[in-house]
Amino acid sequence: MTDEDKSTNELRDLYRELILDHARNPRHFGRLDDPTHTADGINPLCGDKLKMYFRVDGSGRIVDAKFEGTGCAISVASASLLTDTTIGMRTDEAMQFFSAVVSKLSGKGDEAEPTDIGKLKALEGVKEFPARVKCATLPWHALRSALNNDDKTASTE
Amino acid sequence: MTDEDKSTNELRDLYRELILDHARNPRHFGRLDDPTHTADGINPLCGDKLKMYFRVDGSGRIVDAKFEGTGCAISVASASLLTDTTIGMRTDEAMQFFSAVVSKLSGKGDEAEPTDIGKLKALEGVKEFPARVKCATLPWHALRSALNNDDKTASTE
Amino acid sequence: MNTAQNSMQDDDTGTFDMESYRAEFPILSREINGCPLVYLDSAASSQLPNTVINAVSEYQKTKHANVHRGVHTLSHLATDAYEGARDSIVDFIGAASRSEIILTSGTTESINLVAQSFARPILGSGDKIVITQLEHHSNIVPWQLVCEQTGAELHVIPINERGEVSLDDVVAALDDNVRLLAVAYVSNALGSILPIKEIVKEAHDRSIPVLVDGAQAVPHIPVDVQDLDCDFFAFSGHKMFAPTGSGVLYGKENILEKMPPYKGGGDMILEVHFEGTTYNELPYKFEAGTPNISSVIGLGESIAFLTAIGMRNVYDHENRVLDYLTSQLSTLDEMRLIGTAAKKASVQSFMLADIHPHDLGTILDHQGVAIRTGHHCAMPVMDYFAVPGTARASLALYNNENDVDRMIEALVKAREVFRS
Amino acid sequence: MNTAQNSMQDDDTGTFDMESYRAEFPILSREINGCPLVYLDSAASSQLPNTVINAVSEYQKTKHANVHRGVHTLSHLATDAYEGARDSIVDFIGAASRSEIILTSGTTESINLVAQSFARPILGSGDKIVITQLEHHSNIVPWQLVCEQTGAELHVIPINERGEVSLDDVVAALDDNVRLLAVAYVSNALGSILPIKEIVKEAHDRSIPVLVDGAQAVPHIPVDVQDLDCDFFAFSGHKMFAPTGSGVLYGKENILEKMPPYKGGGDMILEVHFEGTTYNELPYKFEAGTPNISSVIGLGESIAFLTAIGMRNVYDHENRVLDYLTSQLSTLDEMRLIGTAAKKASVQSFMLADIHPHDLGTILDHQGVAIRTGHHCAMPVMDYFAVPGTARASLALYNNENDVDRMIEALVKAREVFRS
Ligand SMILES: Cc1ncc(COP(=O)(O)O)c(C=O)c1O
Ligand SMILES: Cc1ncc(COP(=O)(O)O)c(C=O)c1O
Repeated sequence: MTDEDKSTNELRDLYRELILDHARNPRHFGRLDDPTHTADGINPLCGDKLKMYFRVDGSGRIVDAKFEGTGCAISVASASLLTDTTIGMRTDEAMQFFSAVVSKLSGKGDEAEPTDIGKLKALEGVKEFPARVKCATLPWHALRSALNNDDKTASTE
Repeated sequence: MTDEDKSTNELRDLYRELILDHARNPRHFGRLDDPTHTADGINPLCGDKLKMYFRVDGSGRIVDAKFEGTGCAISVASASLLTDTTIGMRTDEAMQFFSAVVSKLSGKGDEAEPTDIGKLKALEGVKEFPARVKCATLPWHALRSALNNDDKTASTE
Repeated sequence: MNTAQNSMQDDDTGTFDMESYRAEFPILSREINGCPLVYLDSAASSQLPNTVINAVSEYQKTKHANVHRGVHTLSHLATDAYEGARDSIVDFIGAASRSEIILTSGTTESINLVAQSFARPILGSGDKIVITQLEHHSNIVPWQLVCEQTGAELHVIPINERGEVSLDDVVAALDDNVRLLAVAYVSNALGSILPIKEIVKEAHDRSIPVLVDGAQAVPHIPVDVQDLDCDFFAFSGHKMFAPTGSGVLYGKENILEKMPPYKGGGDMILEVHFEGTTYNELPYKFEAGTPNISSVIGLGESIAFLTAIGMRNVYDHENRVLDYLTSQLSTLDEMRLIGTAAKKASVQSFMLADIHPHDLGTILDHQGVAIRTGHHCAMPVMDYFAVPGTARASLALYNNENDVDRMIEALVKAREVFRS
Repeated sequence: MNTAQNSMQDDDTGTFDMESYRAEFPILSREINGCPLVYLDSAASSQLPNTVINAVSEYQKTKHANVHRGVHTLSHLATDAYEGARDSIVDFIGAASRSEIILTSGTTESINLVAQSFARPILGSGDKIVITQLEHHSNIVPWQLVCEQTGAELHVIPINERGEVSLDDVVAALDDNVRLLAVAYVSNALGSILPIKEIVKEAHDRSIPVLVDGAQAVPHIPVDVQDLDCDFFAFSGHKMFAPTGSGVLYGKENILEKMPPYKGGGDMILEVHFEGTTYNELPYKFEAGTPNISSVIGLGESIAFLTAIGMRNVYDHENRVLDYLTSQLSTLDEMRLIGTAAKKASVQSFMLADIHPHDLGTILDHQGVAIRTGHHCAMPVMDYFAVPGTARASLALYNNENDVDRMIEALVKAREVFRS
């Protein structure tokens, strides 16, 4: 494999079809009425700015999630996948999922991390792009802030 | 000549007997009553702090000069020599003498500088000690400030 | 490299070999992700030539000591080198004297100094500070802070769709309540060169002092502060091939004389007693504490480097490469150039199709091409153009046409990746 | 060199070879006026080991770019190196988190930051700031300025004839109107080590926050800010073997959170709009503008160097050399030691006969021995001892008994010259 090919492959690994699809056609995009939990996620590095909305029912289950804002392909796709994945989870499950995603994507995680992150695996290409890990994890940090009712803006810097 | 001897000679050249004598027994030391011109000279580097007093008569002649304060051997000797030398000069002569002394002692002067600086030659050893030129010239800068009625403190930094 | 060398020989400054200056920058021969580095981020921070790097380490190996306060030889050597750099700055920007050159940690600190020591004591409610819409955050936030502290108001001169500031709009903003006009010479996000001399004249006709943020001007165009006649001029060493941590505030002596000190500490005093303290003379009154001796010595050296090339040559060379850059970018489909002022230096911002600038930045970096993406510390400019950020290529004297070609290739690849 | 090596081998830390660390400092092998340099001026500024000098130039040759704001590889490398240095500082002084470590240009700026952002907003007439008589100007003038700005009053705790501050005198100064106590850990003019932990406890018992000027402590004694429990702790890189232009303000997170920003500019904001600006989180809220990346990287490296030796070993070694220095000075006729506190570090000030310190400095320098002479930016200490200045020898880890012997010889020669 030439350097040229290797480089192209790494890029394609980052910008997989699934990612580009979610970036261009984000699911659950828009404002959620009557959210029970919200948080802003800001990445001052590149101006990513997302607002995440969640509605949690009395039994502690996420019954709806949406997001608004602007961001790079990675952060938007990650937010889109986040909403897709966490709707239906209990908040404690979502928090556990948050930990698994962040540790997998930052490449710092335990290889033996038991939680299967499912579709989020499509984002694993960021491991080769350390500067972009923050983009991929931004919506997840916002998820945590929202569920913790932590009114601070989640920032990755 | 060994390095050791050269070093000693240079030091003795700086601290000549005449200098040490003027430093230990400064002439015209004290406060002058009824001065017509005064100035402070401060060298923040080492805490030299001299106050120079001059009495100039109606014809523009320096009829008396004194100084007070604390300073290193070089600045005190220089101030002592200054008073000794300038008493009796007209102020324009004193200003010309100021220029000659400063250019000779800083080693920047014209070799062919016409004014004979007389006893002040004893201070020429400072040329080998660039950090000390300021000490030797401090009283002279204060002289200039005083005669110019410039109420700023003369400082060599 | 061939493209660049050919074009250098073809043009009318063929005798002037910019490539040999480029070779002085060691970082430019390294590889990034397996490709030779193309560095197009000098507006954020420029690279350092060997002479600067070596001057700093030589200083540290042979003459370091604290300045001003010592009689021993090293202290004397350090003071001479440090103060010698100040003299170089005087000459380089055409100041009237060394008293007018205050050494700071950078443009940001220079501007904060003016905000706190010049503006704060004279501002009250009803007073105005005027800036423009294209300022860097460092020329916005210090004024927001001082307005908050004093009740004064911040007024903003608009820009047009090319990123220009018109003299008419400046004049319209200058009423009787304006206490200071603070304006960039060159915009870091858009590259626009503002008509500073004319702006200063209009302001002075109304007795309004002017601070010029020269951070993006000094590395690229010849500057003469006395000709501009501005009252303050701020810039950073690290954008002009010097180490980080050094900067300059030029101020007219009669204005600086009247200002209270900014920080208190060693070196800015003549005498300290609990009953009262006498401040040192200019410029030391504004230089509290041990200065950044080694970076300032580096700055003196970078000025020597620029002076040897000649700022006119730097400007001509960069201008040619910038023209080439802009025309090559224009050949790409779905290219939106942001910042198309008639007079520009060094910088071109752009958007390519629907690719977020951050993604562009990653794809280019993967091919060894370093550009900056984001808001460039000029969020109000992003607001004006209604973009979350831009991709920005910025040039310095070491860039050439080959760098441009490499960037264009990388942009083509980005389109491909995103088309998949 | 023999004297030193022998004494190193004789004592009970014989296995610990301080001479090999000394060899790391290139400047120490140069000559001054034909004699090998004896550097006894580290309290003014310390020398730099090869690892620090090389880390800086390597950074400049291979990874320089602006930090925080770039996606490209160099910016990422620079950010990692810069933030890595912050992590080293956290560990080195025992802070609770990175949010508590604000990178400044030096101790002076750190203290001014606290004066302006912490004290100024809360001070009014009737309020007091308390300092001691042995403070460096950098821990006096910022308080004089803020008192002038707010109408508050500066109260000074006296010292005794040995240069000590007694806990009783501290307690006596702490009344209900005191808003801050600002005090040096180690006096730069006298070498006294103050009982900081006890002082902090007394102040906290009265709900008074404490700023510690640690400039002369960090290079010489192990520091643990959480153990001291101080609210602020300020120090400079250039006194601990790092390049000039870097410094630290440690502050407790809950206090820093509440303080308004000090300077405005890039990096200290999250969002800037003309309608309003949101500040960044700690520590960035206090770091406006491009930081001094290369000096901070040097500081990280100097901390690695110190950590490898171990601050306990540094302290023990210096203490032994200081004891030797003091006892050798005492053998000279007409020697007046200034600063004879029971607990001391690094510094000995003195007067020899009627020789003005400045003349002593010249004569010693002429023999290659660099000491500092003058007021050491501590004029109130000079006032107290009624001297125009002192001669001061100050030690760092690289000094040894041979350095002391060389200084004593040079002092003997000074007597001869002045006896002539
Ligand atoms: C005790 C003390 N505080 C403050 C300072 C000021 O440090 P800097 O000049 O690095 O800001 C010094 C050093 O000169 C010092 O010794
Ligand atoms: C126009 C302009 N002003 C001010 C600054 C701030 O400079 P520094 O970060 O060196 O203080 C910059 C650079 O970032 C700039 O481009």
